[in-house]
Amino acid sequence: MEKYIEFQNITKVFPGQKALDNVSFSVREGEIHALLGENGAGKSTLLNILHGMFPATEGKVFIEGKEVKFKSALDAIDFGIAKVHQEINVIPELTVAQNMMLGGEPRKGVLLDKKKMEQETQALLDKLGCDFRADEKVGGLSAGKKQMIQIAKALYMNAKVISFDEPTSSLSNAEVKTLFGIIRDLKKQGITILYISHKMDEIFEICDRASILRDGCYITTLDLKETTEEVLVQNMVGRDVSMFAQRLKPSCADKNTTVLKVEHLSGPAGFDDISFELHKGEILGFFGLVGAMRTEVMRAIFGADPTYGGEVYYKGEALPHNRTPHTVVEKGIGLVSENRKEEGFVKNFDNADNIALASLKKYMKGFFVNRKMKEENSVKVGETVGLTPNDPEFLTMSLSGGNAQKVILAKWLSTDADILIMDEPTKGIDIGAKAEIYKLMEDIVASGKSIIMVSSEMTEVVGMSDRMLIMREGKLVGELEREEFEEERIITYAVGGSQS
Amino acid sequence: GCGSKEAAPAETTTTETTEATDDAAAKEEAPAAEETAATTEVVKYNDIKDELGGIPAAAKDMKFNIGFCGKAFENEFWRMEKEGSEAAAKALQELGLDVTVTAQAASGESDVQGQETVMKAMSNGDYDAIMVAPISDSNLTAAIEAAQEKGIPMSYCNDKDANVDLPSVVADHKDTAELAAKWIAEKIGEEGQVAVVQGLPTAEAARLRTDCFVDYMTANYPNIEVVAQQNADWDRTKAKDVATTILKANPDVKAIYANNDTMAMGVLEAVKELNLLGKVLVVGTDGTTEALESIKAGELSATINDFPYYQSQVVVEMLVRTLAGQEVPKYIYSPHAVVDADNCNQSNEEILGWTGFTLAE
Amino acid sequence: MKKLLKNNFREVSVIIAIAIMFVIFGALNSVYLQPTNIIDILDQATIYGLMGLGIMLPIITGGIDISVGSVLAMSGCIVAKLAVAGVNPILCMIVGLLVGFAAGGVNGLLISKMKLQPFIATMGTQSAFRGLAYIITEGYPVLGVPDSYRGILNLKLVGDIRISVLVFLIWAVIIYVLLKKTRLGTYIYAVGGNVEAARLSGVRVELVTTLAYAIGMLGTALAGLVQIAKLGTGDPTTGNGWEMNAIAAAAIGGTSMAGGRGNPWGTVLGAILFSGLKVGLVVMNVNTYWQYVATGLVIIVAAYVEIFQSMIASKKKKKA
Amino acid sequence: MKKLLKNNFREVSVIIAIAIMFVIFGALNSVYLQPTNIIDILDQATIYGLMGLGIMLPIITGGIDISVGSVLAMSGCIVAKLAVAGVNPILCMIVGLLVGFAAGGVNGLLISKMKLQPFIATMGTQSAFRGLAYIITEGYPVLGVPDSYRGILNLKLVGDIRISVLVFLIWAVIIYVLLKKTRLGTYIYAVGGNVEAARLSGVRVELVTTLAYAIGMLGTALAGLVQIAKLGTGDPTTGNGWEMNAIAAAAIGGTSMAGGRGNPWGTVLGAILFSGLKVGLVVMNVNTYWQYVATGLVIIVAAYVEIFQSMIASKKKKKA
Ligand SMILES: Nc1ncnc2c1ncn2[C@@H]1O[C@H](COP(=O)(O)OP(=O)(O)OP(=O)(O)O)[C@@H](O)[C@H]1O
Ligand SMILES: Nc1ncnc2c1ncn2[C@@H]1O[C@H](COP(=O)(O)OP(=O)(O)OP(=O)(O)O)[C@@H](O)[C@H]1O
Ligand SMILES: [Mg+2]
Ligand SMILES: [Mg+2]
Repeated sequence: MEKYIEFQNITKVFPGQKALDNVSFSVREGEIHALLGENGAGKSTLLNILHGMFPATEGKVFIEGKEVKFKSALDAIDFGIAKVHQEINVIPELTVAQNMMLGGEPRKGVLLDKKKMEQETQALLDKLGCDFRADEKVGGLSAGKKQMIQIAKALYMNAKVISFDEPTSSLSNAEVKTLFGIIRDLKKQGITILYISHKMDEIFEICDRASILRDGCYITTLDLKETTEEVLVQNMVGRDVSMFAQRLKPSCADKNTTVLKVEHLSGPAGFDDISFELHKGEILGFFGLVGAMRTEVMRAIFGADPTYGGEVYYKGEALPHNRTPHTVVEKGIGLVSENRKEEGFVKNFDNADNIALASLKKYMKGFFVNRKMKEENSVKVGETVGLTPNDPEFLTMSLSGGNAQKVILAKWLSTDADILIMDEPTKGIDIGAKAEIYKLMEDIVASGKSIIMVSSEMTEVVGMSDRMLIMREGKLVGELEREEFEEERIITYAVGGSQS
Repeated sequence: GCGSKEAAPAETTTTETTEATDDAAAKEEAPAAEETAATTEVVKYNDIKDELGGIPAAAKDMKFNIGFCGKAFENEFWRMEKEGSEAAAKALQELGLDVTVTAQAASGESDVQGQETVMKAMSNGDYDAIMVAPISDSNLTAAIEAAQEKGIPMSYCNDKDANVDLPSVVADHKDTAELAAKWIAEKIGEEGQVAVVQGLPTAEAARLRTDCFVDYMTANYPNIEVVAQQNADWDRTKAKDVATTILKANPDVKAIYANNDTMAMGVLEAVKELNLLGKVLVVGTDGTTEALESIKAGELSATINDFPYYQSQVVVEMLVRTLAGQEVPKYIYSPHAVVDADNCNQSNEEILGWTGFTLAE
Repeated sequence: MKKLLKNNFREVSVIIAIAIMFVIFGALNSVYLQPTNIIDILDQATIYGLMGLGIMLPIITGGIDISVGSVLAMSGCIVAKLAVAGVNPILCMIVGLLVGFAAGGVNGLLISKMKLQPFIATMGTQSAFRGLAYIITEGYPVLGVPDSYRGILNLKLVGDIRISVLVFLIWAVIIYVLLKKTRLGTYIYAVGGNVEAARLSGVRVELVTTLAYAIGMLGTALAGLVQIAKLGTGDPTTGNGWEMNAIAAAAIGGTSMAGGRGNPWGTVLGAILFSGLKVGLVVMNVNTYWQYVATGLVIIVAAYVEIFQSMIASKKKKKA
Repeated sequence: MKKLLKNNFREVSVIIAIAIMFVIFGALNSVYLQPTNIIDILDQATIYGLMGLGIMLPIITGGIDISVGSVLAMSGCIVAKLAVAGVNPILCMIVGLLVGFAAGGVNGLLISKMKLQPFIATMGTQSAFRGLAYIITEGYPVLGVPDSYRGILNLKLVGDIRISVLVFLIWAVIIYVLLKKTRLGTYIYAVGGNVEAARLSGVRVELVTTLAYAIGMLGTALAGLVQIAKLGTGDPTTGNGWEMNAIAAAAIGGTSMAGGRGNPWGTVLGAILFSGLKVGLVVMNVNTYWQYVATGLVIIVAAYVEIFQSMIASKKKKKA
């Protein structure tokens, strides 16, 4: 069917913000249709309207030629369309199986069929190559794993249409590969798929066509077989941008000055005997599969989690074992955390307050915090990370996913931290802004500061790092200098194939 | 010790029973000494009734608009106070006087600020006199002082504020407790174990009734032991639970005294359930309908009836007399009596010897 | 076994706290450990326990229900009135439960449909239901509930154990099954754990919330039925401030005030801890004033046992 | 202006509710609008208002402090004892504030350091502090606070407006400045809004939490000072259950029970709404039982005004 899903003149106005402006296009039955655009372009908003999360201000949606007006997520699910949401939304106190089946639990009479729940969940988890169990509590799982649960949940619904809103932003290559296998399977079964991503290689790998939004307006729909990345990006951004993660300036790493030294660090999450050094002016990449425990190591260094043993030296000075994020931040280390919604920003705070939170001392006038200085800083730093809308009074909670991420980057850029630990820093950020952020990282190291970049995006670690450490199952398994970066070799370390 | 403000005036009337507590009472009274120093003695209503004679004839040409700031009319005791005050107004009207009583109260006995609101509103309104029953020792201090500044004559009804000295018609909690103690002691042959179920210590009545009961027992009946003294917050359910535990832990308890009738009924349930009815005496306080019915039915042993219905009538009477220019005693104990199986079928008027009001010629 | 321990930290800690309490009171006064005394403790845990189970459901959804004390009084008085009027006892009970369910439903609707803050909404109905209880009874206790009614719930089963204790435990089982074995239960946890995630998964959040308040209030209505049987009187002033005791039973039992977490057995144990404590203090004839201090300290210590225990457990893990 | 309206929905709604109340009660009984009556309303809002401001800080951090009523009594009794003993009034007040600060600090430490649930921890200290108040006074009120003390806080400023009303408003200003203009204030909101995000941003969560409880309790201690002046008596039984009124003032004023949100002016207005309502019902001489019903309905309606108003506002925007 040519017009399986049709958007007709969709407009969506939020208080103080027009997110979509008269958008019309259609999706074919059984295709994988990409939705592209910069952060804040309106992609998530459009899918949210399709899935009944909120109504459009104006316009209509047709599926199979019939107008649909879903009043809630439940309506959409009942109709047979499922969605993987952009933000991780799980219930920490429930088990994996309960989270996955939520809303569609199998029953025996009035009681839940627990056995069936766990079996079916486990089967799906196995199919997705997940190594956690169906009866585990979700609360303790990493962001990547939670993302896999969300994907599994959508697959479980047996829907006719599945939307993926940046499904791979917490995943590494191995999981992405499995996921793509599954998406192709779904396509074979005739299921229609909508796919949002900022990763161009993914788009070209699995999508058939792509519709592009810019500033809430529909631009065009392109057949991906007949187009190039440059054209796509041109349409998205309206100008030329460098789309590659690459160093534009020479490395500034000073191998002789160690700013951070970690020795034999081990912690309750399961990582063990981690030792490494970070040099002045260096971008140190950390690569590994989901579950490699890079996040946990960083949190332990930062004092966010307790450790069992090991030392951390900051510029030669040992940090106390019972350090807290406060003491570490005071020393001059910052951590851009992976999970922006749960750990990144305060929900009732606007951009100015969130951006100022880690550097509040800077905006003091005598005894009092000066709101104006906060706002000025917010606008200035917001600019450098490409925040839209760059409005200090905008609630961070209401920003698009990518823009919320930019707020968190802005928060740490506002501090004068000498060492920035960035855990998946470009998660959900569009290519235009990514290039800006890469440039920014180079500026930071050029000013004599250092960066640890934890990333699951191969191109990013390879492109940006001066040196790379690879983790697997809580252990450091490899160290590569920039000249040794080879995809094959990195993957081998990460998955633990034959060691060379 | 038992005492507080009640004890000081009591010295002069009931000397023979207060010896045990005088010292303690005197110490506690120290800060308020100036206030009580000038006081005359407390008299019993029944003792002065005849002396006072009829209500002065001058009252005929006057208008009496009396406000009654009560505690909480959810509580039957206070409803009886309210109804009594209204009945007094009616009785006086029948005598040809122009008397109206408007009663208002807080919402609930913990609503101390609500009562202050009521008192303030009354002192802002055009009342000729106000009768007031403060919830706590001091929640109305400011409001009463405000009314005093306006020069409104006032009288306490059943409860007093600890800071402001006003004419009062109160139940003698000490005497109440002692009546209960005496009654119990006699019934159990002046020996054995007894227990007390106390009200929320928030209320002076709870503290005085409990402490005076215990003090009186120790002072007068060396063979009676108060083995338990436990709080049940004026609550029926809690009283039943506490009594059950007490009775099981002390199987020899012969009588339980409860600080009010609601708790007494809870205690009674515990006694009935343990098949101890008749073996363990239960004595309450207040004289609620429920308690009186229960005594008639042969279940509750006794209650010390404070006759709230008549207490408020006495207050109204005294205010009317005062407004009409008559000199009346400042501190009056309202009548109370033990009601038990012997006299429960008599009417309240009979028990009290209540004769109503008369007008002087 | 280990898993059982790990998943039920809170219950285990409360059991430990109860055990410590029994040892101490038992050592001080042997009466405390006598079977009849222990039966009393259970008996006296019934009402707060039922109310605790009742208030637990709203708390798990992330809310609170302050009005339980008033509903206890209101539904109790209605039941007492009917029973005194000679209505069939079973019918009285059914009406009492329906009143509770409806009152809880009103709270639920105010919160889910009208989007009021749970605290404010139920504070409003607390006052309103209390007023209704007074209006129904004109402020007088409803006396003389017949033995035909009282006998049903006071029936002694084995030895001195009353049927009301059984009702309490059965209700705990029902709530347990509801929470852990049915869809509604999962949804109640889901709404409290992350309301957004629940909504996105197609959970009818408003319906679930309303049902949680309504079913929760059934527990309170049951407590009302038991109370009427216990006292033979419907008292419109009863239950004032008891929401605190109910919340305390639930909270000591591991229900998180932030929502998303709570277990009926924890609440049952919490209620038993409290009634055991009160009975112990009475048996010892501890001075009222010191009882306050002792109660406060016990609450804090009992709550800390869990924290302490989980600390030890995580240290053990380290060595392993 | 528009922005002011947008950012202060809750305060505006409470003002609307207060205005409606004044119009209705004023129309029904002209006494209500007389200056003396209005001064009384303010006067009576003082204590709940101070306590509401006090309890607001813990609530903003995502916690609760149930022990305020007990601390009111405890610190009040200590102050009264000292004043009666002839200690300099100002010194008495300072001691009272210190006692409050320390009591709040204990709560804060139990919650932040010992990781107890706020509800349980403060429920424990509620009982313990109450017991201490009784023990200090042996259960009897502390009578005869000298006029040298009372005069200070009862001083009439303009007309009949007492200095204590001014203390209330000044404390609101201080809390406002603290919350909106200082680092600590920002951190208090941050801890309540997302404790993990705050911690990872280098906020000393434990310190901030402890200070929020301690400073909050200063408000309660102030209420205690005012009460002693007002009544001339230190009453160990006072404040029982008042945490509910304090919470209500804060909640009606827009403090979210979930933490992260709350404004001192909202609380001030909430306290005024409550005392205005009380006074109104009394002035109208509404039947006690119906007063309960009316109070409940007003609470619900007042809370709904905001929801309704924000609905209208968002509709207007749609059209614009
Ligand atoms: N609840 C809301 N209130 C106000 N504005 C909102 C709200 N939700 C979204 N917006 C705004 O709508 C615009 C579109 O947001 P949307 O989430 O659709 O962007 P997106 O294309 O998904 O971006 P991203 O790639 O960053 O996820 C943004 O400018 C955002 O700030
Ligand atoms: N609080 C916790 N309690 C128990 N286990 C935990 C906890 N946090 C994390 N884990 C476990 O630690 C392991 C490693 O975590 P994680 O997957 O975050 O590492 P990672 O390398 O950062 O991976 P990712 O790329 O997903 O961030 C996982 O197996 C996870 O389940
Ligand atoms: Mg998006
Ligand atoms: Mg990670």
